Amino acid sequence: MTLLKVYNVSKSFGGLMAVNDVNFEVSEGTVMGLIGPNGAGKTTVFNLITGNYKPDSGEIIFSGKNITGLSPNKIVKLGIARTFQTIRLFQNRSVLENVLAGCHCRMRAGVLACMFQPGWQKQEEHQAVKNAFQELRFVGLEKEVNNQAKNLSYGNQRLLEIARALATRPKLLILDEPAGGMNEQETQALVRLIDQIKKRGITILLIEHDMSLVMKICEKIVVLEHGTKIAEGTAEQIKADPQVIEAYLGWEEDD
Amino acid sequence: MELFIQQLTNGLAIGSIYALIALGYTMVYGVMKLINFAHGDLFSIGAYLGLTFLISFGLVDKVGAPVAILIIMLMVMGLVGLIGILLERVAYRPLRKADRLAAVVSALGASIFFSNSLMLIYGAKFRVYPHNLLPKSYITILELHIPVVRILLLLVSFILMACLYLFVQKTKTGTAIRAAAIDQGAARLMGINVNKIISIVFFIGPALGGAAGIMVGLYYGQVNFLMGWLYGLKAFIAAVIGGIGNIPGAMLGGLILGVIESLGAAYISFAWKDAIAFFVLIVILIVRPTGILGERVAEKV
Amino acid sequence: MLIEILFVIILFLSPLFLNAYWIDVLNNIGIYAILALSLNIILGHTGLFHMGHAAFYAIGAYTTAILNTMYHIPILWLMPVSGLLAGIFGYLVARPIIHLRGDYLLIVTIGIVEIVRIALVNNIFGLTGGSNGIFGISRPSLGGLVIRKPQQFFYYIWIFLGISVYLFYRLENSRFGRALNYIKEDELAAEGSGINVSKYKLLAFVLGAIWAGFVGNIYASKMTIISPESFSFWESVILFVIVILGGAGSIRGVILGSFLIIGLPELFRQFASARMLIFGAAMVVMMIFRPQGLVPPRSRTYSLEVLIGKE
Amino acid sequence: MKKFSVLFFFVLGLVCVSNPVLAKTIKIGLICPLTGSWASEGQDMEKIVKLLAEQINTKGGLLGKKVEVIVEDDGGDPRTAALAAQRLSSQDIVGVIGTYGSSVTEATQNIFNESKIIQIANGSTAIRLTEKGLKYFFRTCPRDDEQGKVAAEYIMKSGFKRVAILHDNTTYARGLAEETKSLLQKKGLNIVFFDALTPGESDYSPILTNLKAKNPDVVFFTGYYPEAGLLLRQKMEMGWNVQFIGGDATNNPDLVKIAGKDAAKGFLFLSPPVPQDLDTKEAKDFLAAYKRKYNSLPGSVWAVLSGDGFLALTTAIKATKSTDPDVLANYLHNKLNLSGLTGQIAFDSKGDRVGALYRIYRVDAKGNFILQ
Repeated sequence: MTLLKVYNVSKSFGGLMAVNDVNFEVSEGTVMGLIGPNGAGKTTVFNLITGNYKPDSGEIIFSGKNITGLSPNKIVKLGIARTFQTIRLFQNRSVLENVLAGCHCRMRAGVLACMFQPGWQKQEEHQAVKNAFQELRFVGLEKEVNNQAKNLSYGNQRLLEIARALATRPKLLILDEPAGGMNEQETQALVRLIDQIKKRGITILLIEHDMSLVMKICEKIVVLEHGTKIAEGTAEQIKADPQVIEAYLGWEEDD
Repeated sequence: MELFIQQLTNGLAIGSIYALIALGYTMVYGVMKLINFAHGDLFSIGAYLGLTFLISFGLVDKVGAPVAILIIMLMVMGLVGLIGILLERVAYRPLRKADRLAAVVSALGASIFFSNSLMLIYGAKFRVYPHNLLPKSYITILELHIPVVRILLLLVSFILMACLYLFVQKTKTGTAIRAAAIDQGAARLMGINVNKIISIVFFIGPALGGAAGIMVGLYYGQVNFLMGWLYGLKAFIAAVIGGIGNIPGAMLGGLILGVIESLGAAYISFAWKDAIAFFVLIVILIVRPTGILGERVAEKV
Repeated sequence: MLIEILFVIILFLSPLFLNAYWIDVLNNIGIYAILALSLNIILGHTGLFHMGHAAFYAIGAYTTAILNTMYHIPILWLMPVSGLLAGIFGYLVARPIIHLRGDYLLIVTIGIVEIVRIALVNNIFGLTGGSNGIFGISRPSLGGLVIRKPQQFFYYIWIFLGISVYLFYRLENSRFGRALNYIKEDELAAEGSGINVSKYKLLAFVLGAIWAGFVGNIYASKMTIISPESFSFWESVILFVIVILGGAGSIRGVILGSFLIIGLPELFRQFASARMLIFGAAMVVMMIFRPQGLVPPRSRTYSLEVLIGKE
Repeated sequence: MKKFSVLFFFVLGLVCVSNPVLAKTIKIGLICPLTGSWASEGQDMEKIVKLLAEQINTKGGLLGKKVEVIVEDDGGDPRTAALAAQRLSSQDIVGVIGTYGSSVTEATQNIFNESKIIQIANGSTAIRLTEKGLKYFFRTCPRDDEQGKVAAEYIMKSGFKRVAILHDNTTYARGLAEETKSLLQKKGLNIVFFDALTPGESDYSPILTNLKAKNPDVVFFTGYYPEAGLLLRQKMEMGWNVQFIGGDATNNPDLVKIAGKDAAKGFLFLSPPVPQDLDTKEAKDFLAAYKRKYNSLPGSVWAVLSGDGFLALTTAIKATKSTDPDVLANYLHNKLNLSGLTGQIAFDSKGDRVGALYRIYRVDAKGNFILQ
């Protein structure tokens, strides 16, 4: 079943066409990769899905609901969570608090409830802390609970972002270069983690530069170049696509 | 119509003063991202220093008013610039790595300190500049009396602005200032001595403020120890209207603010003048959240 | 914790050994502390550069003054009304400007407080009495006891402060308070984590405004006369300084900040006309030595043992 | 946290030190703006009152005791003033002189009245201050309504028909402007302009341009001398010749300095007499002593009025041989008749000064103020 449908979406910045008429679908329960050379518009596509940018034209349908132009927080609430390419944690807050941010949208205590703290609010708060802790344990950061986010290693910061995203209880998890800055060992662990996430029934859409990782875990891959989709298919199909090979040759030199 | 044109020239005159002070604000902001609330008081210091020099050295008798004013203006600019450098060293440099608001509070403290020092040194009374230093003649254009001084005021403001603009755009130091304004870290990597650049900026900004101070003293004839606060606030508004950190923006913002004030007051109400100016500022910012010439920086996600 | 308890005990006994003047100084400190705590929600927790808090305070004070002098409604009944009106005003002015960033928001809030002051001076709607202000405001009365003397006001103000601290402390350590902190740290990440950033910014503004409205009510009944100069831009600056100097986001810091900013000029009275000069210099020095504020906020910690134990 | 407690105990310590000692002197308070916008007035008030106290002390003091003046800064702001008043009230003073602004004085009135301390204000002209029936409150300055009456009478007598009124939105200036406006309108005069300028600025050309367009016969400016000086100067620069009349807050020699003699020439203003204008011995002696001590002349009539307040209070103490507030208040209300620095001083039952004080002055070509 289709979970996310990106339909004829375009976006330009001051005359520069960043995303041009892109179409693709993500099926529920799969891992999909979005690849392409630097500046191909991958992150822009993510930002369009998550509501950080509004598309100039086209529609984005999530679980049968048109989410085009909704604000990011509403989209999160509907079940799309993300991580950022450049890590955006709450650096001066504790690891647990970072994950609690993700729990926020599944809680309901308002100003008055927070001030006067009736029983249900206390229970909700307790449950949230427990959930947050479980997510930390899930990504393997349970020892860092009260450490400040900025004191974590780069790889652990990426994991913390994933934990925060998972705490929003998403149906679709969008990972923007999750292995960026990770060493070989950490990347291996990440692959296992993504597998675990998938087992929880969460669909994953990711951008990644590490080709071996993409080829290993993605059931379907979409290739962008200059804001346009140039190929779509399984890892095998993509590897054999002449347009992709051409685009890649230029890209390899850049790296 | 005559009223309109007359008020327009009134607005441009006061606007050029705002613009001159706003230039200093905006330069400091551009490089340091600091709202220097003490800037208005540096302007007052300029006005008082100018008064002291005019009275005490007898330069006017020796070399004549125009030359004396020029010399004194340069002296004042130099001295106020030095005070600016000192201010940066003492009150802002230790806070460069701290939260931005810490420096704002430090600036407010410095402002209180400066205005009260002026009060203790010069007294709380209004001080009066010597008269008869400036020409008293008029130019009459289409039945409009425009005092020559007023044209001189505009002229001097524009010359100073133009010099600053050329300095920042055309010289090597200017390029370094612009580089430091965009990214201090990167500028440092390019071999720019950022500390030196900041000192230069803290010399030029206050020096222009000091020049504005002496001009206000000469033109309007009176100075007081609290005037810096009001002028400083107006200049801050002017800088924001134009897009803070942007040099042509400060000029534009100053002139626009002056004109809004005089036209708004003339056609709506004088008692509501400042409220009208603030209201227009708010509307401008709602429509253009970074001011008229400010760059819209879409935050990178 | 021991020091805080000691502090509260000494404070509440202080009317026994202080004269009326020092009690009144403490009253002023208390009023500014509540105001600064309400600003702390906006500036300290949410990180919105708000330098116009006196506007909300003014709305509260004038609401109380006008309704009390015209319709003789008792002061205490007017406290919720003042808070509500200040809150509504806060909502209306904050709504169009809430998306402005940093310094642009700062200048706009300065604009708001100045517009409010000028409107008060110009006797808007013929209600505010112009620059004369409004006089003859009654004293609050609690079940027959009229609060009049500085000692009585001391308990009135500081108990209100105590309640505020209690509620704000709970707010800080809950979903709402955390949301504000996330926004302060990184708006984009907060939005991306499912926090409705503009809604929470507005809520922070409105809540801060409501509390400032309450304080306006207390101030009006304490002074019995209010005039526009009590709500100038400068008052907003003082509140801003209290929060930043004390420690943005820290209740302890803000209270200590109020003691310093309101108390120090009183201690410096012996320097006569030089007192503000010394005060200005002291501000710079304190900021240089404690750039993060005198008492920066503590980070929230969660006990790991409890979490595992509850599994 | 340690800092917090250290500071708290520091404050407490200071509090304990500052308890009043038993009176060996007669203490008279002075509450005045030593800082803030009105600092110049307050600093003059301090000079004048201290000079007069010194004179009394060299003559042997009051009731065999020295007079001690305790000065507190009100910062020109009601909140600070209320604190200053509390502070003075706890220092065992007989009476207090001051303060300047009406709303500032108002914030202190109840505090002094409840502590039974005689208060003689010097610059607070708002009508309502003496309409509250406070027994211990007096003022040496006239009220707004009186000046308004004098101004309106003068404007009508001089045959002006088109009147522009300009104020500066301060309590005092606005009150006077509105008073005058309503009196003139009752008599059917045409008020062609009524608005406020923003004090503290330097450029009033916009408002003058609009004023000129309304073509008034006379402009009545009720604000203070710095703005009046600028208005006169910029009016001349515009080449506009219209009669300007000022309220008593323009009575300050610096007006001529700011405006320049050419521009100030012909300016009319209303004011109670300043010592410079009085032929009395008191006025002359005072001026000579002031000049000797401070090498300048007192700035405004308001500051001088604080001296009159001080003289009234000390005279009452001397005459009644008492420091009891009720005795003193009774004397001041009913018996006082003093030749002060600004003429005869007596108070009515409300505490207002008795007698028509206002005179009209004109500035001559040399910049001197000439009584009309």
